[in-house]
Amino acid sequence: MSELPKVGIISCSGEDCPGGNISREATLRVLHDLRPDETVTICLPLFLAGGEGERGFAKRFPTITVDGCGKLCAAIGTARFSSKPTVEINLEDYDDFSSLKIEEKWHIQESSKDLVEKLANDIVNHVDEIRKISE
Amino acid sequence: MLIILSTKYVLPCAGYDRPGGKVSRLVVEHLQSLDDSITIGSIGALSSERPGEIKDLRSSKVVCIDGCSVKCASKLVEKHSARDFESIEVSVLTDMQDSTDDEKARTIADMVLQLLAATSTTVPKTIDTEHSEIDYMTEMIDKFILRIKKGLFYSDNDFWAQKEGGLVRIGISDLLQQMVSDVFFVDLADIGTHVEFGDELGAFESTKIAMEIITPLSGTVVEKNSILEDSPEFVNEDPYGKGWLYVIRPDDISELDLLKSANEYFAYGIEKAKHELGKKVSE
Amino acid sequence: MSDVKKIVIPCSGIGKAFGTVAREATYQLTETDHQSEYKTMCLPLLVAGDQEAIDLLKKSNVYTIDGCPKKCATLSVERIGVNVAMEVMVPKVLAQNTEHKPGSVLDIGRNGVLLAKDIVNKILEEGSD
Amino acid sequence: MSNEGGIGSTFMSVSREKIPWWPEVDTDKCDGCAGEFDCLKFCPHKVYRTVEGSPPHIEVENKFNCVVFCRACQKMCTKDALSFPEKSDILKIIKEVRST
Repeated sequence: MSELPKVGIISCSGEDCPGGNISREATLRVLHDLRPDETVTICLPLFLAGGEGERGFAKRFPTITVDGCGKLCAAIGTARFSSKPTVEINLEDYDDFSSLKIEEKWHIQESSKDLVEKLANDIVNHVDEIRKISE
Repeated sequence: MLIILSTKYVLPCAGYDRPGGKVSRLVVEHLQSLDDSITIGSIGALSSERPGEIKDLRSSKVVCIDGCSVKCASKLVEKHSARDFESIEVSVLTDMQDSTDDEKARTIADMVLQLLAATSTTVPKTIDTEHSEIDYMTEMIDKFILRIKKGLFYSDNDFWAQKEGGLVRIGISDLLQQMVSDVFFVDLADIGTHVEFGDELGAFESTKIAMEIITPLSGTVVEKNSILEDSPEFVNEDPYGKGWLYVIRPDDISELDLLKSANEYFAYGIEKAKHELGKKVSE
Repeated sequence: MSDVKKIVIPCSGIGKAFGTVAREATYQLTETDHQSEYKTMCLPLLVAGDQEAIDLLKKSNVYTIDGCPKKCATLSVERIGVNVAMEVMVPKVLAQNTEHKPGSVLDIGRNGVLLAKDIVNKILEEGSD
Repeated sequence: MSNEGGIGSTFMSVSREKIPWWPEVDTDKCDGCAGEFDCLKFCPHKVYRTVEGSPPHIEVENKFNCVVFCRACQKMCTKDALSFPEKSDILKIIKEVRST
């Protein structure tokens, strides 16, 4: 069990836009498949509602927020209730964000699979970078 | 539920080598004249972990006054309490550049009083059930807070047993309830059932696993917590309280010596939690 | 049927399968057969205090679907001064039919979709004003 | 010594290898539940593994990973192919080891 700090990943759970679903899918990919032992799931609604464990963690460990749209609820919420996220990712910065179709909102479509992969890999790079700095 | 933390605890920076430290100490003098119910924390006592100091910190609304950007007070509080707290950094309040130390101190004292009054009315800081910190041993493992209640016996199957006169009340430990996650179904055995140590005594099911209740001692069931049948979540919310399972008339109460004490279980539980908690069930 | 809008807010927590089930139920209500009647809204947006979202909520019947006893959806809605017309707790619905136990948060599976359907039926039956 | 179960862990302060607690599989009865392997899917401690054949069946791979006194997998088995030692015998052994 490496002693390097784990990284908390806080994804926006937006229901009303495709971005929310994509950031959620990419985050799950990182949490469960790509970096299961190095990352910790932080559930945004519980974090905002006052989860003591979640907030305590976010204060003491590095965090990455993944926002599905420009409103940046995950980034703002994290900064407000614990400390500024180490890395803030906004899906709108990805050029194929604008081409997302409305039905992506609920189920990942074939066309956006590579965007999910791209986002997941970016998150992984950040995770590895953060853990390397604190070596 | 809204957590009403009655006592107020203010921890001033103790720096003597910088102006911020001096102002912090002035603030405290003003505070004491304005509201004598405030407990003034001591950085020395907290860093040497004086039990009384830790207890006050964890059971109060907390405001730190950091003299400068090093933020010793806030960092120390973060180290000793998982609860949320407010902090004011003297050196950041640039708009009071030209006022005297005393004027700065008065303004900050008012800010502290507002924060102390405000914290109970604004968004409740934590929604987890309130536990007075005295009868629990707690440990943070990643985002999980492990709470081991003192004065109980614990089995290696993670069930607790509590002596109540000649009877013994049993339930599941906080470690087990966090490992199994949300329990949505509890099936309790009937009153009068007799079991040997380690036998099954009913079962429960959660999103992650269906599990048997493994009795931590031999005896006969004299009481069962039937509210769990329609409120199984009590097992997660309050494993040592509302979520109790059975009361047993023990065949031989000395069997409890086979179990771990709270301290032994605390060490055992932390080790086990590091492997088990946060394990991602992704299949 | 009054023209008051019906808004469904799932907790959509990412930590547990029930969060995904709550999302699936919201999808079934707002995107398939009941599209005209039910809408949804981002929960985090609400908590961030987006005034437009709060005003809309105040004029609607709000249905919350919570994945676990922490009840974040219900708590967050009540905290901005809106009372909830109907609260659904996913584990309680599952307790009535343990067959429909969902898979994992990654893939709730056929049973998870059926559980979401149970939630939808519960809202349609008991929720109609 | 890790307490995650398995080699090197302890149970009631007795090292796990000294406690003869693990499931026995009756290979005549076990048919791998037509490839579903319910018990294997159910047990989070990787006690079982599958064995090819017709019909396929399961066998115990890591017997010391099995949690002492836990028989939850037995209830999953529709063919009643899993059996465990008597709990009272196991308790006797634990008590003896603890008293020496």
